[in-house]
Amino acid sequence: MNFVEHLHVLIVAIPLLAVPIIPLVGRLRLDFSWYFTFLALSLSFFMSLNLLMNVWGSGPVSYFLGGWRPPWGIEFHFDLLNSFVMVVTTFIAFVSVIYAKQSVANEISYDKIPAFYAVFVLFFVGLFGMIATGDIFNLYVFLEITSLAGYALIAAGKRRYAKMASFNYLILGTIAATFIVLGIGYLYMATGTLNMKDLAERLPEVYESRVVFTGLAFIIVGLLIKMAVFPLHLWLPDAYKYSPSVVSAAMAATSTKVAAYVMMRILFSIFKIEFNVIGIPITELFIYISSIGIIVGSVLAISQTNIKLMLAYSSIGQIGYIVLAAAMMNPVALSGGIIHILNHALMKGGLFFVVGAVAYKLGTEKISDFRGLGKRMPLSAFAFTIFSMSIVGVPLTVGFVSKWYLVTGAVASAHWYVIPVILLSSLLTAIYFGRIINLMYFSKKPDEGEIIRNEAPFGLVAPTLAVAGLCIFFGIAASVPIEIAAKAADALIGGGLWK
Amino acid sequence: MIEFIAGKYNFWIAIILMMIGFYGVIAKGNLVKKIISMNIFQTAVFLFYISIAVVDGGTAPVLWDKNVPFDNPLPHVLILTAIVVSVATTAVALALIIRIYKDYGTIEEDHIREIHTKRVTEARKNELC
Amino acid sequence: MNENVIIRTVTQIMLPFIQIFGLYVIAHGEVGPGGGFQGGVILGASVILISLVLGKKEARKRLSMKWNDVFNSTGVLVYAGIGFICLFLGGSFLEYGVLPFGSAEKGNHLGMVGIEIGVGITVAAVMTTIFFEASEKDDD
Amino acid sequence: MEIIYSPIPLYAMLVSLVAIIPIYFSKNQPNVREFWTIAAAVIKFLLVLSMVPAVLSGQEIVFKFLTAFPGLDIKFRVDALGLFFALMASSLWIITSFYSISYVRAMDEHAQTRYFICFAGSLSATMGAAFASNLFTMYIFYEALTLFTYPLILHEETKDAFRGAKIYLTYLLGTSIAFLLPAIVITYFTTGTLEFTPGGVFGASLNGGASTALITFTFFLFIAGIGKAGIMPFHSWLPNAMVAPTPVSSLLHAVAVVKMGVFVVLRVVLYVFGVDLLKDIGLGTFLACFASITIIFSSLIAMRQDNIKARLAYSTISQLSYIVVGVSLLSPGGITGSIMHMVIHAFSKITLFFWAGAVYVALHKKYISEIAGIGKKMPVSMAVFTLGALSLIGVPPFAGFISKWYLVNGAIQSELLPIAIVFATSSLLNACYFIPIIYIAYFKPLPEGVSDEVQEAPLMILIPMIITAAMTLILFFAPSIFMDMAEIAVQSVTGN
Repeated sequence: MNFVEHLHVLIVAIPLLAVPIIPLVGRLRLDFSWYFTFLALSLSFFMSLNLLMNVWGSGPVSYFLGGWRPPWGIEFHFDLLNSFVMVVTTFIAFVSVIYAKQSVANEISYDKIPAFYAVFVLFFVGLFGMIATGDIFNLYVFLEITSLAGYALIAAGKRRYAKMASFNYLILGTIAATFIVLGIGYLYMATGTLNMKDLAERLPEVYESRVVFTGLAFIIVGLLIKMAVFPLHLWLPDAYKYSPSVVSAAMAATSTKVAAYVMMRILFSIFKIEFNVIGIPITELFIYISSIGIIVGSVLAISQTNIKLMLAYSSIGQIGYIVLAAAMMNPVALSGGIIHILNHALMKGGLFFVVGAVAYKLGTEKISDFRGLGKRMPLSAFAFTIFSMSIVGVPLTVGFVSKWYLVTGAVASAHWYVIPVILLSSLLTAIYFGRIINLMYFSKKPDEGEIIRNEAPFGLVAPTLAVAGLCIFFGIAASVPIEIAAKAADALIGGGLWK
Repeated sequence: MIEFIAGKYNFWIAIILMMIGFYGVIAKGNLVKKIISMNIFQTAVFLFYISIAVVDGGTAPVLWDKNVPFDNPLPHVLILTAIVVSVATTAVALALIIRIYKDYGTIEEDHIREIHTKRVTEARKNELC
Repeated sequence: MNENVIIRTVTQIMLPFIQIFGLYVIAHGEVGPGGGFQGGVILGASVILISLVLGKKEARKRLSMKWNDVFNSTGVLVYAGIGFICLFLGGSFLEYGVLPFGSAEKGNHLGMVGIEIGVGITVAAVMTTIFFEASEKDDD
Repeated sequence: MEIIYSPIPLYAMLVSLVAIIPIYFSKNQPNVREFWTIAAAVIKFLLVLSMVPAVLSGQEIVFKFLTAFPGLDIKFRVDALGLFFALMASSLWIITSFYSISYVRAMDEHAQTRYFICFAGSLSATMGAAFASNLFTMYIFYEALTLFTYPLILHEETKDAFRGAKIYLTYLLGTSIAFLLPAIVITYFTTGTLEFTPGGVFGASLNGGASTALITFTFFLFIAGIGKAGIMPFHSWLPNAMVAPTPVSSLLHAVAVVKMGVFVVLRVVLYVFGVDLLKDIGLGTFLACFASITIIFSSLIAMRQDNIKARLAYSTISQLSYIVVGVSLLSPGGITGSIMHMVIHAFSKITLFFWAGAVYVALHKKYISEIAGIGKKMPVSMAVFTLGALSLIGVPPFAGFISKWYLVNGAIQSELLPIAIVFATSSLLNACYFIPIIYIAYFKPLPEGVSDEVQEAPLMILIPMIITAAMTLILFFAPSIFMDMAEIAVQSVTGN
């Protein structure tokens, strides 16, 4: 085993090592804690790029922790699907840590900054671990690591209700995790293994057993809570609203998406697609749930006056797209879902970046305070416009790409009734983002004097614009991610991920 | 029927405990009671795990006579991890409750919500003036 | 702070034994029941005992906030550091067998002891941190 | 057919988009800014013109810009129909630019830089759509045009302007997302391609499994999705968009927006479905009847409007349906007529809008009831208006006659006499709503207390009007460039 292969495990291990170092060096000098955070997360990002290229070139890679082969040891398994999700997540981590420097200095009290960064990195360690692991119990452990770090991060919000928001999330999150661990127990009972690959091999024999049904049901319900799919979304709006801006951005861009990835993995690669045929039609159910979720999320978003809440409800709608794509069970739609993981991460992360920049400069989160932002903070407003056009699905932005694949996928598998849902939600999205763009550019109070330009500092604007640039870039040159996503979707549906 | 219930009594106990915990999480307004219920909920799952590891007449797999059947050690190890996680969650939850108590002077959910609403409306009023 | 002389004296006498027992449990973890978690909790409990009986000030004097934080981090660092050393020596992450102690068996032994020590330090430090954080009324 | 690979169509599209940058940076020097607008307009026109000889000699210019994702290319192809549209739009842009410059200065409008930026942007979108080689590229520029014109419509930033702009955006974005996009997806899925092919892409798939019902359904999705064509019931954005400044209205009506709408209809009917297929299914007749209703109804509504621009708007709705009816006749005459009517209506209608703007600039009058007797005050403008109106009615020495001739001819070729009668009736109705304006202006006395001295609009406003009015005459006597291109286009789609 050469050193290059170790690079793959280092994606998780280096940030993990950084977690204890950050508060230590933060004691020496406050700045150091940020530099170490940046170092660790950027290393992860570059290593994950390398990983993706490796996997693209030469197929899935397995890594056995401690050299113990399964079933005794824990395996990290990298295939096209999770390498892609890994790159997305590490990229968001990388961008948000750049953004964090000034944002955190503004929002977190001085003496808590090192601890904050440590928890921030821990949050990503959990996510990276969830993506990387090939052991289903290990998945639960990493899930809890992210969740715990997430609770702490939300509670770091300045406003007093943040603690209560975090507490509510904690209760729901723990219930979800307990459901998942219970489900894992059922699967273990039926098969006697926890390794995902072994599970995939052994499960077909016991597809008809009730234990497996129950286990899957528990896992799915747990994941639906974690993903904040419509009827189980109640924790999400408050959590996003009260957390510090960089946390909202990082969380909105990654955590629900990683949960969605886990769902895809469990539904299509641990369970095979035939399970749906033999067993209960879970996916049909998913289509209904997510369709309702998409519409309800959009409608609720329209009625908000707080921008963070609006984006949070929009997230609930958007996660519905990914679930919907997975539930239609055909390669086209599924690749749309996978690509939407990237696209939504870019768009929502960017939107929260802009909201953070506005909060930094103007200290407000009210939508009505966006009036005249086009003059006041031209760059941020411009980025916001790009993100919102993208989320509406205007061509040449990333949002269009995922919608195109979703609609084509719906046609391909003859789910006609899904098309109006997607289109209606696009229209609703256009309404609530259009309103803000109108406020930013075209509505000036008559009694207002000349608006002074008051752009956020470079450290906040630069990552925002970079993400906006990517939104356009991947909208125009979508071939690269689409190829990866399509290949991953084929492998996922064909059960070829383990080879 | 009797067999169905008695034969799988470990499952039933786990389920009953779980539901007790779940009820508590939903119905109790006191945050500490919520946490206690949550612990019951989690512990039920842990018990379930441990109980599936039992082998009839098995012994502990530590320095044992190789001819005697032994219990499956893997769930035990897993549950050890899960317990640590649950302790950590409880710790975070309790820390949050302490902060909430400092801020709001109560740990009853309804009161907290009341105070929060009052604060929000006051903040809005001040802004208007 | 407890004014009862008996409790104070007994505590003073017991403390070293408790701590030594904690260290024993940590070191013993590799071959028998025990280990970093359990031992760490015992160590942490000793500090908590100090603060309960002799007062928080005394406890803070013996284990200052700063050192507590440092222990918090070093424990994890020891753990991860051993993992990385294995990695650099050509094994997998945490593959103790490759540690340079002569044989793979010895490497396994000592590597595991090292890991337990790391876990023990962290658990002890975290226990105390949780206790102090929860008991302090007027912080922040 | 010979194909030339050349990036000229891309450059022609990009010119005005690139011009946005110098326009923005010279926002504090109006003269420099206007220079960039004019320069871009002229360069664009020359680029378009440079492609004319090649296309007239039967060649096509193709340029593939990039592949957005597998199966969807951003690709340009200049054929006769596209170049026809581009030539019309780019030549009118020059005239409109001069007119807008003098108009916004005379009115002392605010946010002039934004105005010119959006103007340039909409022209880029128009060019892009004209040269688009497939539905995807077309869709992109279709949406882009909506977004670029939105700030122009709410330019005044009054309550009415916001309302009008909101309706505009709702109708156009709404229909395009709700109907056009699914139609494109279905097309892609059933035929496997989005390329415009003379003769249609659906024709081949009819044997391959696509049912008639699906094709009919898709066809109606397309027609409903192209809200810009203003076919009833998706027409009411047009009168509401009249809150915009007059040059914007002329851009909407003559150069870019509605013309793009009917252009897309032409593309879809001729190059996606194909003449033969539609004839087989009988969808053409259906569309013709549908659009005929729009012709008659909107003409009737136009007669009741007192607001000048509203009357012109309803007139536009009815004239657009001429074009749609023409193409849906599916006969060579009908298609030629409808293509020709695109350019002829453009020149005639832009003249009328220029006149409305001139009246507003000079006298601040918006209503027909207020313009009694202004024939004496604004003799030149009124003369120009008369020319434009006569052309639209279809009186012989003006261009409008040509297209109507072809249209009626086409109706007879396809043996659809009722349609010919619709054309005749509607010409009568056209006369009914234009002649009163002329009558009021020339023969009603001025209101008391108003002096009858000449009070014309600025010269820079008059000149563009005179040019466009003259064009309506010139097009009657020398329609060759446009006519030739129309014929090439018709030949390629009908196959003879």
